[in-house]
Amino acid sequence: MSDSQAVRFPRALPAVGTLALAGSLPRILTMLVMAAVLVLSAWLFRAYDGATPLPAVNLPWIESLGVNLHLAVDGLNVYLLLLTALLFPVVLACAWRSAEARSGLYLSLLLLLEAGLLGTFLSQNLMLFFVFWEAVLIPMFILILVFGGGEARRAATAFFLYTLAGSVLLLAAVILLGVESWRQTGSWSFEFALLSRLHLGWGTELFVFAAVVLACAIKCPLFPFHSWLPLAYGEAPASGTALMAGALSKMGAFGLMKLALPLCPNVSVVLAPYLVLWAVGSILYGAVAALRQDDFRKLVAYSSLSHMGYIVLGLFSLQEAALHGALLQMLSHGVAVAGLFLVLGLLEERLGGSSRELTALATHGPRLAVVLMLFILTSVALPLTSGFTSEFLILFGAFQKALAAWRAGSGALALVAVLLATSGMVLGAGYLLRFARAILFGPARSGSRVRDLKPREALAFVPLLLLIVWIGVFPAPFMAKAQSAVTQLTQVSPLFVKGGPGGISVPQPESNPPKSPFVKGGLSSGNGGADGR
Amino acid sequence: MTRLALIPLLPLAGFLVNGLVGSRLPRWVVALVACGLPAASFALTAGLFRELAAGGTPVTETLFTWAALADFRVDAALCFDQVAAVMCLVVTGVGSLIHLYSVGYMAHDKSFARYFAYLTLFLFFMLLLVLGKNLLMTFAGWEGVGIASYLLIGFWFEDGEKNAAAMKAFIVNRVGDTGFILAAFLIWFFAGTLDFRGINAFFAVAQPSAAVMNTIALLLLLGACGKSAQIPLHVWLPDAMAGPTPVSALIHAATMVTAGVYLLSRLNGVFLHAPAAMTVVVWGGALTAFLGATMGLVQFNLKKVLAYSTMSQIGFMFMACGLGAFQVAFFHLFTHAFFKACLFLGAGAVIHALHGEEDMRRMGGLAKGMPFTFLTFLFASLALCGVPPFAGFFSKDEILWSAWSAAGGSPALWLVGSVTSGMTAFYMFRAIFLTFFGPCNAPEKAREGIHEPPPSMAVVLGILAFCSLAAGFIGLPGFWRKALGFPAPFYDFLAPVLGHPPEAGGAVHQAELPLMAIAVLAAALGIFLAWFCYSRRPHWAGKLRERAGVAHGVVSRGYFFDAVYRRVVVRPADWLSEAVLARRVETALDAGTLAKPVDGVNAAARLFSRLQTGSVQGYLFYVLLGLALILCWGVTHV
Amino acid sequence: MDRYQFLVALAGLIFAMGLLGVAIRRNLLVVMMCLEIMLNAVVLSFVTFAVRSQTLSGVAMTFFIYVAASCEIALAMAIVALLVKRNGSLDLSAHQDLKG
Amino acid sequence: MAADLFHALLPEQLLLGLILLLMLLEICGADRRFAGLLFTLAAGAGCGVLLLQLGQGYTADVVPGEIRVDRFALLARLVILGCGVILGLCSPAASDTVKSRLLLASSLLGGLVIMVSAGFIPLFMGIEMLSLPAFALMVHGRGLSPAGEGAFKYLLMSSVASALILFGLSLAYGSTGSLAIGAFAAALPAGGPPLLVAGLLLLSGFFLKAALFPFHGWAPDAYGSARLPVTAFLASVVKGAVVLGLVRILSAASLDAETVAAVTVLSVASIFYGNVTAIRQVAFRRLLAYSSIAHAGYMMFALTDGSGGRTEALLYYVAVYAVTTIVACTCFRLLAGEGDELALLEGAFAARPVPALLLGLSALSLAGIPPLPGFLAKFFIFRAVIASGHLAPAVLAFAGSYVGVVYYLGIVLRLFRPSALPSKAKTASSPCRSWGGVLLGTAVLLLFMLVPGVFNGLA
Repeated sequence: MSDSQAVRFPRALPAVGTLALAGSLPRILTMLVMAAVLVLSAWLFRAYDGATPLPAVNLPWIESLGVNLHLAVDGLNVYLLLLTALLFPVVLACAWRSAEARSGLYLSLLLLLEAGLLGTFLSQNLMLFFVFWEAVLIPMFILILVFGGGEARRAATAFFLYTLAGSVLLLAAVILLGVESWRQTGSWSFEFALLSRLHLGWGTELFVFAAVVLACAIKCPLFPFHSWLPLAYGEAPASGTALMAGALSKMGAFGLMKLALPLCPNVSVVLAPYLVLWAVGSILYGAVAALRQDDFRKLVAYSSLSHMGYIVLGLFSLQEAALHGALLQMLSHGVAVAGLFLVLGLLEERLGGSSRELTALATHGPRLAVVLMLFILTSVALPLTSGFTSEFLILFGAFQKALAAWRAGSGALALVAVLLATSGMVLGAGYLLRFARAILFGPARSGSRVRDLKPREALAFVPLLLLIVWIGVFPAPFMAKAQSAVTQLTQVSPLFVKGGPGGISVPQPESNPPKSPFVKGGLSSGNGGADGR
Repeated sequence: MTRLALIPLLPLAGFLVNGLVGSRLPRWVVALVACGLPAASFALTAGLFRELAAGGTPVTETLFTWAALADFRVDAALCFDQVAAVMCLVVTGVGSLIHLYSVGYMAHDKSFARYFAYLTLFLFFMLLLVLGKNLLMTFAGWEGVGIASYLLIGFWFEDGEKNAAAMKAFIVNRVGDTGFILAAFLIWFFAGTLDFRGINAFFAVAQPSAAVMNTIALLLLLGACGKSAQIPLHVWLPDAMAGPTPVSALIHAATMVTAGVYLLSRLNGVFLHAPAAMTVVVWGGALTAFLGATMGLVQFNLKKVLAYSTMSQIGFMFMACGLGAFQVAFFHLFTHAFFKACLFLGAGAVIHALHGEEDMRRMGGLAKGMPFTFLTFLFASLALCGVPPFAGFFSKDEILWSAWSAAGGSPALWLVGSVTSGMTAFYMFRAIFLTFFGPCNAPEKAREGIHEPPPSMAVVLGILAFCSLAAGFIGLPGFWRKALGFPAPFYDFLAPVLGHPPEAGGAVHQAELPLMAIAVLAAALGIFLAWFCYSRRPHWAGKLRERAGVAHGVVSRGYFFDAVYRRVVVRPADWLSEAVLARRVETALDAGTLAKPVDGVNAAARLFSRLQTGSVQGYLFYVLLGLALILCWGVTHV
Repeated sequence: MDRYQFLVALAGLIFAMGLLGVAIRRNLLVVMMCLEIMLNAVVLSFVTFAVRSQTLSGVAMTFFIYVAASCEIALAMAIVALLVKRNGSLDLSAHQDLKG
Repeated sequence: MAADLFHALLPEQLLLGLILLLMLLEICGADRRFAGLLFTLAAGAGCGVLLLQLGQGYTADVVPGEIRVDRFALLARLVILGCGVILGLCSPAASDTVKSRLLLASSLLGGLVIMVSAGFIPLFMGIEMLSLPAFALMVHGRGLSPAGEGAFKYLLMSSVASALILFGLSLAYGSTGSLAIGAFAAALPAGGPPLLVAGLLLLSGFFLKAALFPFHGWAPDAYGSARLPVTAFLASVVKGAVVLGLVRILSAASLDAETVAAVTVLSVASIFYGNVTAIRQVAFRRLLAYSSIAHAGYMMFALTDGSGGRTEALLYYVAVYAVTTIVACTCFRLLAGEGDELALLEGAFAARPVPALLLGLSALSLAGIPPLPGFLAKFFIFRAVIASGHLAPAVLAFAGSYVGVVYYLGIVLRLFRPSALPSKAKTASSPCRSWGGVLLGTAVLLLFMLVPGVFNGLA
């Protein structure tokens, strides 16, 4: 079976699975479907040689407008393909015993969610990306709504409307890019390859960049746009939260990497330091907010907010090691935070949600405690775990770039930001160990209802832990996979500075941006704005 | 899988075996695995050491490529050169002994296997730190050791206090690690490599600028202070005594706390070209030594006395490093590992006998009940105080000598050193008199329990005591080398990496003898004062304390370091997190992004729906209005 | 201002009066009548333009306008009968039950 | 000539035949179900014919200057008739008397006439034939209920609209000398003040019939008072026919800057007004009315496009919007029976999953959430709008549609998660035939989703 059919399967299988599930077939079939997707994705992961993107489906959907169902595995989404395919079977395995796992709606929503996520990550067509970007909201919304906790209605609406608000501007930007392609090449096309070669004026690029960053900042989330996070993570069912934190938040980072950097190179380069500062602000805000949080789900939610900040920091350092770090961090954080939420879910399921009894786990459930501790250590970025590999590379790359920029005299903003981010690791250790202390240690209580992890349940966590240790100890093969995409992204920035003495000096950012896109004639008069370097 | 790679992997195997299936194995199997594997790796180290000592070249082995990017290439590689050999010997040697000792000490603890799993995990990370060929491997070991000490300090996790101490240890270490990682980034930026040999070679040739060199050196110093509990990051060491005593012996005496000295010696290329940083190292070390000693004076908890003594001795080592005499610091590290481990294990035996009692005021007169433990404790104390012919004398004297004669040194520095070593003698023998002599004020039923520790523990104490005695002779100071004509094999062995000790001219050598005499006198004075205050006139201690008054209060509260950190760091963070973020910012954000827009839209909805009055003619009026507006618009624009 | 413009202006005036009548008058039947006035004004303008441009399509349109107008009035009267039976009054402001 | 007349207007002939038959049935009082069957057969045959003609690329100038059958006419009539078929299947047997079928058929006939008209006379006749049966349908069988008041308001406003259109036409006739649509469309860009006033009057008339913002007064009352199938008919076929009629007049002509600005302002106002007011509604039909005002705003936005592609976009939009509304109304009736409050939907998913799921999906499609066809419809229109340079208004429209998502979400919220209060959902009796309609409608929507280029494809 050639590669192309192979990629279509992970995309089509969940959709097919959904239909089968509408009937009364139990969760075993869902697990089979998800396992098949995992096997295929692992095979694709291995088959992807790091350079030529694996072509897959390329059916025309709206021929006249150049919108076609174009899915392919490339450097950017190879990790996320593996992450998504891995998370879903694990989440289902953990939710195996729960009440919701028996309802057909729950299972079909999971499959729809997987189909949407895989579609978003694999799509090579901008319009298709946008369609999947919003389509994922529906199953997630219903999942929170139907299987969520007491405040589910408010949480689901907040989640849906907040995330959707981001994509109001994004849709306008997507269509604008299509218009630019029509104006510059005569025919409508939304293919990423073609759009990234377009020559956008400064005004258009600024508008597209602002739209993409806003939409992704809500999705990630980043600091000021995270009000929906504690609500949604607190109310959703454990499996839903694990998927939201593990895979959905990665869509935000993926959107930045796939849309912001290649499509608006000039603006990205000029605004990179400010975004680095914003990311670090988000890191510190998340860490400090998590310090005194006594609701465990909210604590892990804020920790996820902080770790997403690291990814954005890595992306906008536009430096090779930092980009590798950001990609690895997506995988590592996805696995670690999903693991944390799944363990919390298992505990809530055993204790019927009363978090008062959720202490001294080490005495009552030693195996569960060990698994939870391993996930905590990954989030603390302990060496030999994937957390360290990614955060080391991110901070390393960001530091090299920031120091080079400072020495070349273009402001110490980024350098200060990186120093703050490195101190963020201490804060990270602070709140995560406080979390460990609150939940794991402390005096044993008589008659606690915690049943320890059964071997079958432990089996679900084994792939996550294996992946964490593998990336932690031996990340080289992973990085080889993403090498092509990273070099392509670093080409984006002419400011790429090589480490070592006498790095290339940073040229000044080009002339100040001309008139704003909203002046009526601003955009319609051909490709307005300076034509860049 | 060559022998070098096996050295760290054997303890890792021990950890995996005991960690995963330990609770189901019988205790003797767990003990066998736990003691056997470190011993095997000690044997391997000894083998490699012998080859290296016989003029062999340093063995390096690249396990795999960790990261291979266009311009950032680093391998997971191990290197067994002279410095690593010495450290490896200490770590695996003392480590195996302490594993053996722990078998007896933890015999009746319910999570026996988990303890040994953590201990071997610690050994694995320490070996990774020591054998690491580049900064990345060392950093992996560095933080690994931090988490192992966190697990071991908080071993009895039922007690919230112990876990708090463990957390404090890890977080303070993390502050140091941040300094280390930033230094590594800076080094890469300028030297383009993370390899120790490459770094030293690069900085020997090209120093970017004094400011850069000093920044890198100071950041490394921050990392070293975090790990070696030097001021200002020393606050975690006394609390770390919450862990089992063999843990304190291994981690907080012999191995982990010396990682800072190892790092400084490893990167001597950087430090030798950062004079300003060197003075900071010297006076930082001296200050820590002095303050550590003063704090040791006022302690009543036996283990805390030893903890402060460790801090003080490492201050001496830092002083030596600061003076450029890295090999002297190393020799003191070598000897200190033995006698400090012996002291801790001795204290462990005492605490074991008194069923967990650590307060010296409720001990006394144990010499009769535990003669052998007392003897080993005495040997180690004498070594610590620098009384010849014990090991401590040779290594500490060499440090005092370089404090006097080395370029960075000065008589004032030497004076601080001597006074501190005098105080060391005083508090050590104060501990001895309080614990082993005088009336036994342990509670009644505990008294019969006083017995010699089981043979497995006694053997270890014996070996360590012997080493404290014998270890000194392999690194004779300059004067004795001249006088007795013996070479100093320790220094010659380390020469290729750390260079020779500063060979003072013949005349200056004459000055070494009186200094040595003064040092011994200071030690003797300290011992006499301790004997006088604590066994002849026990009530004098009380009187002395009142008269000291304020000074005693300051010292006993650890110079308010803890209080300052809590007020300056911990409380503001909590306040920021709880009062500002949780209450104000989050609620404002929630209101701003979730509540207000919804209210706004509802208000607009109420307003708009009032337009629907129900009367057709009202609707018609809107139509006319609309029509009029359009027509005016059309007319004005045509 | 030749007579065509005058006639068209007249038609416009009548149209406006009809429109105002619909908008102001209270009585249902009077409103219906005003509707018819508006349609007659339109017929007037059609005829005027037909004559001016000497083409017959305007005139044809007139017939269709009247066809449509009569159907409309028939239906309107039926509905008005319903309304009056329901509220018992011809006053337009009485029929305001649907609102909000 | 005769064959041409017969073949070209075959669907209209079929409907006329149906109307006559229904009258005969009414006279001899035959059984209702037979009428329903006949209706569906005739409308279905009409669609078949249209599809055949589209296949052949059939165009005919039946009455030169007055009736012209071209590709747009075929497609538009297919949309109208298609909605008619689905409506016919969906309306329950209980309330569809022969007379209601008759009125429905005649209104459909009016819609078809509009589409084939090339001159203003048939256009005007079509519009009247479309509206009058609709008023009758609203009061049919409702006795002295408020439906009469709603119908009267709709009638009054509709007559005023017709008068406005006619007056506009007369002025246009005055300056172009002929009543052909082509002549008017050609003269429009160059025309002086009279043509401008004619254009504005014409537009206002159509806006009033399509219930755009300032002219929307009648819609909430009319939709709110009629029975649900009739509301569905008003919202889908009548509105669709009006919009397509406007497209028929303007075809590809791009309006001048002033009119574009005016239309943009009205459309944006209409989107915001419709969506914001709908949030407070608790009755389904009134909610539908405000939603249709908002959708009128989206549709009229297409008029501002100057880059071509407007007709396909509007055809697609009208088709998707109409079918989705019909499916939504039918599913609502399946869930809540004759009731009208949204509260009846509480926890409906647990009781009857399939209609609840379809109602939820059509609500989300109306909200414009991808991958549902509603989103594609909006995408086509705003692709054309942004291509002609109006980025800021497009963003405003997206913001308006974002506000609209709130009340569609309210429906989905109630369906899937009952709020605390116990819901007294009673299951309405659902004759099998309305299932057919819902399934056909969903199939059509699925087709639109999978093959969005359906209108450009059928060459």
